[in-house]
Order: sequence, then structure tokens, then C-alpha cells
Amino acid sequence: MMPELGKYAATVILSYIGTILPLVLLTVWTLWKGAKTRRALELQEERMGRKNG
Amino acid sequence: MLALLSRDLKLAIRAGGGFGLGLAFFLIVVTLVPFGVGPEGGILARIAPGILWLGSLLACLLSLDRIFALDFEDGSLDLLATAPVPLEGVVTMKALAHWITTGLPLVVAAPVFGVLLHLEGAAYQWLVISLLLGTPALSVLGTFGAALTVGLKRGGLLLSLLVLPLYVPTLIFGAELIRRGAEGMATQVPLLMLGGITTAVIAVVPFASAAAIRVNLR
Amino acid sequence: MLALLSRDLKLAIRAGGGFGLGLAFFLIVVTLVPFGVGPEGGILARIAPGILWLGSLLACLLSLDRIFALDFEDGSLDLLATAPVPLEGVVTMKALAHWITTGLPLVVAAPVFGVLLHLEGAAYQWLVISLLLGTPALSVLGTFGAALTVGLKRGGLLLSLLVLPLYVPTLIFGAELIRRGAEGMATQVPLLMLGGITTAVIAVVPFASAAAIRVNLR
Amino acid sequence: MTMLSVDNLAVTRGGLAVLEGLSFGLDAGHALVLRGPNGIGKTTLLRTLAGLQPALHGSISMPPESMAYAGHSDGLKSTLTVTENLDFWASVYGTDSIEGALDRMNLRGLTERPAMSLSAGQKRRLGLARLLVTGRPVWVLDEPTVSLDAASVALFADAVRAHLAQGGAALMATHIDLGIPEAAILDLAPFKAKPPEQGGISGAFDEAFI
Amino acid sequence: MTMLSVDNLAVTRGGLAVLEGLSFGLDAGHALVLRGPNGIGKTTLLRTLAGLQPALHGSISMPPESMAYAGHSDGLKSTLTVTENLDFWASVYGTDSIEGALDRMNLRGLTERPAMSLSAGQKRRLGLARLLVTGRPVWVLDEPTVSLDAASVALFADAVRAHLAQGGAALMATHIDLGIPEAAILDLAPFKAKPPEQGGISGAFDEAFI
Amino acid sequence: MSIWEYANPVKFMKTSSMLLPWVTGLTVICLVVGLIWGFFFTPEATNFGSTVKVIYVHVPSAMMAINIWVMMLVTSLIWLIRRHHVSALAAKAAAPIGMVMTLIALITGAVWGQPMWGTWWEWDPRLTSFLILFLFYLGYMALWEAIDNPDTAADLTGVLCLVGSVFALLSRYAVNFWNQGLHQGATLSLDKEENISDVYWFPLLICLAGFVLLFVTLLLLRTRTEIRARRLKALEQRERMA
Ligand code: HEM
Ligand SMILES: Nc1ncnc2c1ncn2[C@@H]1O[C@H](COP(=O)(O)OP(=O)(O)OP(=O)(O)O)[C@@H](O)[C@H]1O
Ligand SMILES: Nc1ncnc2c1ncn2[C@@H]1O[C@H](COP(=O)(O)OP(=O)(O)OP(=O)(O)O)[C@@H](O)[C@H]1O
Ligand SMILES: [Mg+2]
Ligand SMILES: [Mg+2]
Repeated sequence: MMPELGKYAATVILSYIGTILPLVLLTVWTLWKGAKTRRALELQEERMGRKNG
Repeated sequence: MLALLSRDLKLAIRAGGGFGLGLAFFLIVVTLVPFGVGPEGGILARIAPGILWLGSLLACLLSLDRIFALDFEDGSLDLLATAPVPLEGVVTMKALAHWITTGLPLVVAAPVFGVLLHLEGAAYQWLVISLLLGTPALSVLGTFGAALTVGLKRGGLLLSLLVLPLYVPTLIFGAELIRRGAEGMATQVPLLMLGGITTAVIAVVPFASAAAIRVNLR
Repeated sequence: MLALLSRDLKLAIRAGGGFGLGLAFFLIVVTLVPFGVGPEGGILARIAPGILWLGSLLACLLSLDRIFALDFEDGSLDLLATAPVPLEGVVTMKALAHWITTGLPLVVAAPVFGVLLHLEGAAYQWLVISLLLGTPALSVLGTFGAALTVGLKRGGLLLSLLVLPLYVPTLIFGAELIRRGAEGMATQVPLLMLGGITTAVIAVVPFASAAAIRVNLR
Repeated sequence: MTMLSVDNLAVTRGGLAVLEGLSFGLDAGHALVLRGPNGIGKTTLLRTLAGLQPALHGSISMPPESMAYAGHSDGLKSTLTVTENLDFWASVYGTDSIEGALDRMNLRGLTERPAMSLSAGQKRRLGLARLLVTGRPVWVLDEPTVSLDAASVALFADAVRAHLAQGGAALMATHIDLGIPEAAILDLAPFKAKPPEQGGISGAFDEAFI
Repeated sequence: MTMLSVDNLAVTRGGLAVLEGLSFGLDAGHALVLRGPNGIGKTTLLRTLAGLQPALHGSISMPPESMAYAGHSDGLKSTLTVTENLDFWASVYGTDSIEGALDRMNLRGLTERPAMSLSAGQKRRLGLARLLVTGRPVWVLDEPTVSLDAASVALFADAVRAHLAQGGAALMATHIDLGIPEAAILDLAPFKAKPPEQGGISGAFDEAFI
Repeated sequence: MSIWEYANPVKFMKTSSMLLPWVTGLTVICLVVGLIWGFFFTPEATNFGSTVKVIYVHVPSAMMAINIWVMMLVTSLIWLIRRHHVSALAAKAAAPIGMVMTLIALITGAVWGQPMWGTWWEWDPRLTSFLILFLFYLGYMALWEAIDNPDTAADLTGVLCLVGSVFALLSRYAVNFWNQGLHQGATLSLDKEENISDVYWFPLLICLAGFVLLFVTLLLLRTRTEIRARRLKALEQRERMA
């Protein structure tokens, strides 16, 4: 399955890791922040007894 | 308007030698470099133009953060904004005062520091020319950064972060001008670019700075 | 006392990424050097240890001037001086907070910047060691300078002027340690000196700083 | 002659309306004192009138270049002397003499002192002297008598009266008695902004998000 | 019980004596109000009592660690919230609860606001709340009610009375009425320092050169 | 119906919540297909060896790094001129994504440079101008963080973005002048298809689409978060007012 990367295996694999890892971190951070804000907003809306938007 | 300039100069002098301090910092950077880099003359001469430019840039930077901060804190900026002077003029005068207290002394003293770094003979005149052409842009851009960060506590580092990338073209052409001059190569391109950048910056950036201050006072 | 530390850290973070900014400035210095000096790898590698140390020193310096200035301006320093905490402790905590927000991130990130300057392979471990040993001294000495200049308007440049000469020994031994390490020479002497300076500075200087603050409040 | 007229004004602070539905006029020769509890929005109103921040709604009309503003802080440079501080503002406003102001605010004995070495009340007197050198007819003052002793408050009242007699006008926010009984008083409490669902104004910046 | 006693005190500012021959005592449960025109030396005296500057002459005696000082500025961190500001001072003074202080100074509605977004009077209330969390018996206050509205001045007066009732003492400089009629008043005007040739004290730093 | 209607936060929230699942799905498909194709099923190139596979992460991230800045410039201008809140918030939301893209371009470039040029880092114009772009992103984000009032922050960062763009261009030119450099020229233009054969071209196109879609997805998510945060703040203030 694994392609033959030859002497440049480290380069190729490192660069894919170096791409996917930051992207995953960014996505996780985005989702986490989104969830946190959403929860805080829902709490606040509940407390103020209003809902729209 | 001139009143503003003379007030700022007066303040700089009162606050313990406004003129001297930029120079002294420059001197220190120039003396620390050999400590860090090692004292061999060859290498020093090679990196001298760059270090001289870097030194003036950092000396500029250090005196920047208080351009508007003090006026903001003691309420003068509010009062100036409601006074019958255009804010663009205020900003320009501030930049001019900054240049006179920091840039100009550096231009004058740079050849002396060149000696400390074994700068080559042919390079001295280009050193002076490039600093003379380039430092006004540093002051005006610095004023822009200071206007963006006025009112922020601990603006110092943020200010540097915002301003230093803006300094890149000036630095490149400035140092390149000296290097080419020293090696007797053609100097038109960096000379024109440096002059062009400075002129454009002086003509345009004060409007951006004034806008930033208006927003910050709001 | 810990309350003071946590307050200062909180303030640094609130003021827009206290941790990141020192680093960003370091990055900028490291970026600008090649613009000034020219892009050739050989020269850069040669001056890398010095530049890395100079960069951390300047990053330290820029964040210094507000250590006490803000507390002085808003009256907290008066109140802290009359509070039941020894001023020496206050000073030490301030230095610690400064180191955590500026020195520590530099130590961690320095190897990355080493790559940009083509630092030699053997030098990386020594880079980290020398910064780890040296930066605490920078923070403590910087606190001393800040204590001397508290209450002076436009203290930034004066502060640099006072502090930079005090940084010279640390800088010399720090850069020397990296250079020797990179070339595989004996590293005991600079290592011991660096450690010794830092220990002595941490043990003694806070008393001087506290005294300076007491005088300045008077 | 009306020096300043405000019509159905609403002002905001931090993206939220604080005062609304405010209308008043100020004639030459008259003084108006703004009152209201802490945080009602006096400072915000005065800053809006001075043009330092935009109004949310309503209109402000006043002759151009006619206003002098003095806020909570005095805008003094601590290393400049009393005379230098005043001279600077005089030349910014293009007026010539600071002598009258020095006398009227009893600063004669302090002329050569750097502002930094003045006591709180002396600083405030200097801040008020700045108003006198602006030569502007409409004064907009935020708590002008903070830190002043009784004698200085009286000096200030005299200065205001002289200003009014010359056809000027003054709008002042304060919590304490200014010693100017002839001034009209405007209580801001009734103008406190209400949430939109209770009939308050909407359109403050953040409202779009609600 | 005497909480603070001052004997033949002389204080200096900028190298020159400003007050001299000052003697007074302050007993537990009592308040003393310092009065005097601007620049007489109230701030200087209070700073000397707080140990921020040395006295020129005379003696000050008070139990150790018994004083809380509040000056012209409030020592607030503008990016910290009201609670965080108070919490910090509570832990510096080793006291535990800030709840009482928040209630007493009517700050309940503002707890999560950064100090920077408070109005002048609200800031001052927070500064006074700091005093309550110090737990110290002797309060030394410089113009505590600046910028406060009438209701807040009353709050302050109540807080002082409660403090006195618990055996505390308070020394306050002010120009305006604090609403504490039971406090004794000390006028500082008679203690103004005279030049040495008129019998004033000598020995301030610069005197050696005269 | 004008495009400006989407500047209304409520409208934006509605539309974006409708769009999001589709965009997310497409993103995942494109990225998975593109990256797997690029990594597993492309042959070695004569001049690059197997490192040609790096192109599938390097080029898209490099392009996005620039394009995101341009998008921020446009939205900042919209905010400054027409004062639509959502466009300011979109600019704020885009910055971290752009910064990460720049970082990825730098990382993959550095990793690629090691075998190709024998060095992790070279002060080549293209590389250097990316470093400067990275600094601009950092400064932009730091300014957003440092200012409390969202209105003020939007204005100031907008001005910074304008001035910064001009100087980013200028730096690009200056850097070119300063050092000739080693980096690959632009072979990726559509009219010169022969420069890059179809074997490499198709997966690259898919990867490019994947990165663009990923950016759109993250941008929508982050803008929604920013709008919610704004609404939360407004509600808190409203509560205080009542
Ligand atoms: C940190 C280092 C690097 C950075 C910041 C960088 C940046 C860029 C940029 C901006 C592009 C242009 C994308 C576009 O077409 O718009 C690009 C393309 C490219 N880079 Fe790099 N690069 C780096 C290192 C390298 C290295 C070391 C190599 C290999 C030797 C390389 C090979 C390429 C190739 C082959 C392309 C595609 C060229 C084209 O067809 O346009 N890059 N890179
Ligand atoms: N940055 C801010 N964000 C949110 N609210 C703010 C901000 N600044 C001020 N406020 C609030 O706006 C209101 C009006 O403040 P303002 O300073 O105008 O009051 P004021 O009437 O001058 O009060 P004082 O008499 O205490 O000076 C206050 O409730 C204050 O808490
Ligand atoms: N640095 C200084 N150098 C010389 N004189 C000073 C200095 N600072 C203050 N003074 C003078 O010392 C005197 C006492 O000042 P102080 O601040 O104690 O007055 P105060 O009674 O608190 O006045 P206020 O009611 O206005 O606050 C004043 O006359 C002032 O001008
Ligand atoms: Mg107010
Ligand atoms: Mg006083």
C-alpha cells in the first residue's frame, strides 16, 4: 500500500504531517471555540428569556 | 502648529536629554554587536552597513511608543483633537519632532559609529545619504504605529510588532544603498526607491495616523 | 505574593498576548538582520549566536519599561509600598513575571530562530542552555533599571541606556558559550560564569531595586 | 442668541445607548449645570458635544469653532512650567495673552513651577486657566471644581460669571455646588436610555446582533 | 485607645518644608478631617504618615501594620474586572472576603466590568471598596469623595461610621463636606511652614546651601 | 435581492447554517481524495524525485496564504466604507486561518528545501516575503486581541490591513531586488500546461479546491462564532442596562 518514497521518504512524510497537524489543530480550536461561545450564548439567552437569530 | 513642534522638542529635552538618548542607544547596540559576534575586523566591516541601519531602526523604535501615549494619558490628546488644528497636522508635527530628536542625531553621528565597526572608506558618504533619506520614513511609519496603539496599556511590544514589518523596504534599500555605494556599484535604483518610499510615506501615512487617532479617542 | 505574580501574568495576557509579543519581536529582529547584513548563509551562521543573544536581549528590553511604570501611574505602586508585603518581594515577583512572559518563551523558541540564521547543528543545545541560564539575569537587571527610572516620563530610552551596559557580561558569556559549544571547545568557563552571574544577580539586585523604588516614591 | 442647541440626542458608550431623547438649548450669557448620579452619562454627553465621539441619533448645532472642552484630566505636561503650559494652548488657539488667565486663576505665584510639582488643586486651577486662554465662547466642562478649595471655587465662579457677561455660555457637569446659583439645572436621570422593548431607541452598534 | 499620634511633625515637599509644628492624636472610634487651602500640604502630610516619605522632624507613632492609605489615584488595573481588582488587594492584605465591600459600596451590578469601563464616580467607589478589604484599623484618605454623587457620599459616610463603630479610626483630607458631622476638624493653615528667619524649622535638604 | 443582505448578522447566520453541511462535505471529499491521490498515486518526477508529492500541500497552502490576505483586504474595505459588521468579523475570522496557511507553506517549504537546496532555510525572495506575510498576520491578530471595543478594533485593524497590504507588496519588490534566490518560478499558469503534466495537474487541482473549501468552511464556522460572541456581549450589556 505504502508508495515507494525512496531516499526522500522523510521529506514527504514530514511535509504531510506538517500540513495535516496544523490544519487539524486549527479545526479543533475553531470547533472548540465555537462550542464554547455557543454554550455561553445559550445560557445567557435562557437567563434573559428570549430567543431569536 | 509650530507651537506643537516646539512644545514636543522642549518636552524631549526636559525629559532628560531627548537628543542624546537615541544616540546612546545606537552606540550601545553598535558596541554590543562585536561582543556578540566576535571582534574580527573582516566580518565586522562586512556586516557594518546592516548593523548601522538596524541600530538606527531600533533606536527609533524604542523612542516611539511614547509619541502619543503620554498625551493620551494626561488628556492632552482629547484637548488637541478639539482644538482648532487639523489632526493630520498634529500627527505630522509629532513625526517631525520625533525625527529631529532621534533620526537627525543618528544621521549626524553615524559616521563615527561606522569607524567603530570598521566601515569601508567609500561607504561613509552613502551611509549618511541613506540614513538622511530613510529615517524620516521610519519616524512617520512609527507615528502610524503609535497612533494605532494609543490607549493600549503595554503598547510597546505590540507597536514594534506592527511597525517593524513596515520598516522592511526602507531597511533593505537603505542597507543595499550603502553596500552598493561601498563597492562602487550603481546606486540609482536603491537611491530612487528610498527617496520614493520616504516621499510617499510622508504624503500619505499621516492621514491614516490621524484617522487611527480619531477612532481611538472615540 | 503569589497573588502579585498571578495578577501580573493576568495583566500581561489581558493586554493582548503578553506571551506572544516578546517572541514576535525576537522573530522580527532575526528577520531583519539578514536584510541588513545580506543573505549569505556563511556570514549568517558566523554571527548567529551573537544575533540570537542580541535579539533576546532587545526583546527583553522592550517589554521592560512598563514593569513599574503602569503601577506607578495608576497609583498601585504607592499602595503596594504601604501594603504588608516586603518591597523586595514585590520586585522579585515582578521580575519573575517578566521572565515567564518574555524570557521563557524565548528559550523555547530560540532553536527555531536558529534555523533561520543557519546556526550550526552542534550549537542548538548550547543555545537553549545559555538562554535558560542567562535570561533570568536579564529580567532581574531589567527590573532594577525599571525601578531606577520609575516615575520618569519617557523612561524607555533612558532605561535601555542604564540597563544595556549591565547586560554586557551576560551577553558576552552567553554568546561565547554557544560559540564554543558549536565548535566543540571547552565550555566550563562561560557556563560557570553565566550561572554565577545569574545567581549573584538574583540574590543581590532585588534589594537595590526595592531601595530605588522607595527613593522614587518619596 | 442660541449658542448650542441639542435636539433629541442619544449618546452611546461601549456600543450601548446611555442617554436618549435629550433636547435643550443654551443661550449666550447663560450657564447650564448637568446633574445626575454616577454613571448616568454626563461625561459621555459632554464628549459627544465636543465632537470626540459620534452621536447615535439626534442633532447638535453650534457655531463652528466655538467650543472649548475640559475633561476629567487637565492635559498638563508635567515637565513644562505653568507659563509654558498656558503659552502652548494660547498659541494653539491663536490667542495672545495669558496674563489675564494667570491673574484670574490666582496662578501668579506659581508661574515658573513645573506642573508636576503642583498640588491637586493647583493643577486644576491651571486646567481652568487654559479655558480662559482659548477665547472660545462655549465652555463644556466636566466636573471643573474637583479638588478645589472654597476660595478657588469662588474664583472659578467669578470667571464663569465674567465669561457669561461677555456673551459666552457654559455647560457644566458636576456633583457639588459650583457657587453659580443663577445657572439653570438639567437633571439627566429622566433621559436614561431604556431597552428598545421598553420604547428606547434602537440602532446602537451592537443592536444589529440582538 | 490612641491609634495614631503625631508630635511636632514637620513635612517636606520638593526639598522644602511645607507644614511644621503639627501635633495631634487620633483615638479609636474617631475621625479627623484635615482642611486647608490648595497646596497647604495635606497630600504631603498623608503620604508622610503612610510612610511613603520621611518626615523632616518630629515623630509619628502608630501600631505596626495598622494603616490603609488611599491617595488621589485609585490604583486600579484598567483591564482587570472589579472583582479581580478587589480580590488582588484582599489577598495582598491577607483578608478573605470581598463580598461585604462590594455590597457596602454598591458595586454589585458592576462586578464583571473591567475597571476601564467604569465612570469616574464608579472608579472611586471601587477605590473606596479597596479600603474595606484591607481590614486595617487606621484609614488615611486623600479627598475620598472626589467625583462621587450625593448617594455615594452617603454610602461612604456610612462605611466610615461602621468602621469607627468597630473601633477603627479615620484621617481624611477634603475640601467638600463628607457628611460625617461628628468628625473633628483640623485646619492646617496655622501650621504652614515659615522661613527659618521667621522662626521656622530649618534642616530640610536644601537648607544646607542657604 | 442584493448581496449586502448577507451583511445582516441574522441573515448571515441563517444562510451559513444552510450552507455549512454541504461545504463541509465537499471539503472532506476534496481533501481526502486530493491528498490521498497526491500522496499514494503519483509517480516520481525526474528532477524532484518523490518529493514532488510535497507540491500537493505546499502550493495550495502558499496560494491560500496570499489569497486569504487579499480577502481580508476586501472585507476590511467593505467594513471601512459601508460599515457592515459581518465583513469586519469575517476579516477577523480569516486571519488565524491565513496565519496557519502561511505557517504550513513555510514548514513544507523548509522541509522541501532540505533535500533540494541542502538547507532548511534560505533567504530567498519568495520565502522571505512569506516570512514577512506571517509577521503581518501576527500583527493583525495581535491588534484585534489588544483592543477591547470591537468597533474600534475593526476600524484600526482595517486601517492596518490597508497600509500593511501596500507594504507587503513593496517588501516583495524590495526582497526581489535584494536577493535573486533559488525558488521555483511560476510554472503553474493555465496557458503553459505543458510545464506540468496531467498526472500531477489533476490531483493538484483537487487539492487546491480542497484547501479553498476548507478555508470557506473554517471561515463560516469562525465568523458564526464571532457573531455569537458579539451577540453574547450585546446581550450582557442589555441585561446590565435593564
Ligand atoms: C519556506 C519555504 C518556501 C515558501 C514560503 C514557498 C512559497 C511558495 C509560493 C508562494 C509558491 C507559489 C504558489 C503559487 O503558485 O502561487 C510556491 C510554489 C512552489 N514552490 Fe515553494 N516555497 C518554499 C520552499 C520551496 C522549496 C524548498 C521548493 C523545492 C525546491 C519549493 C518548490 C515549489 C514549487 C515546485 C512550486 C510550484 C511552482 C509553480 O508551479 O508555481 N518551494 N512556493
Ligand atoms: N468602555 C465602556 N464600556 C461599557 N460601558 C462603559 C464604558 N465606559 C463607560 N461605560 C459606562 O457608561 C456609563 C456612562 O459613563 P460616564 O462616564 O458618561 O458617566 P458619568 O455620568 O460621567 O459618571 P461620573 O459622575 O461618575 O463621572 C457608565 O454607566 C459607565 O459604566
Ligand atoms: N515636586 C515638588 N517640588 C516642589 N514643590 C512641590 C512639589 N510637589 C508639590 N509641591 C508643593 O508642595 C505643596 C504641598 O502640596 P500638597 O500636594 O501636599 O498640597 P495639598 O494640600 O494636598 O493640596 P490640594 O488640596 O490641592 O491637593 C504645594 O504648595 C505644592 O505646590
Ligand atoms: Mg464623568
Ligand atoms: Mg492633595
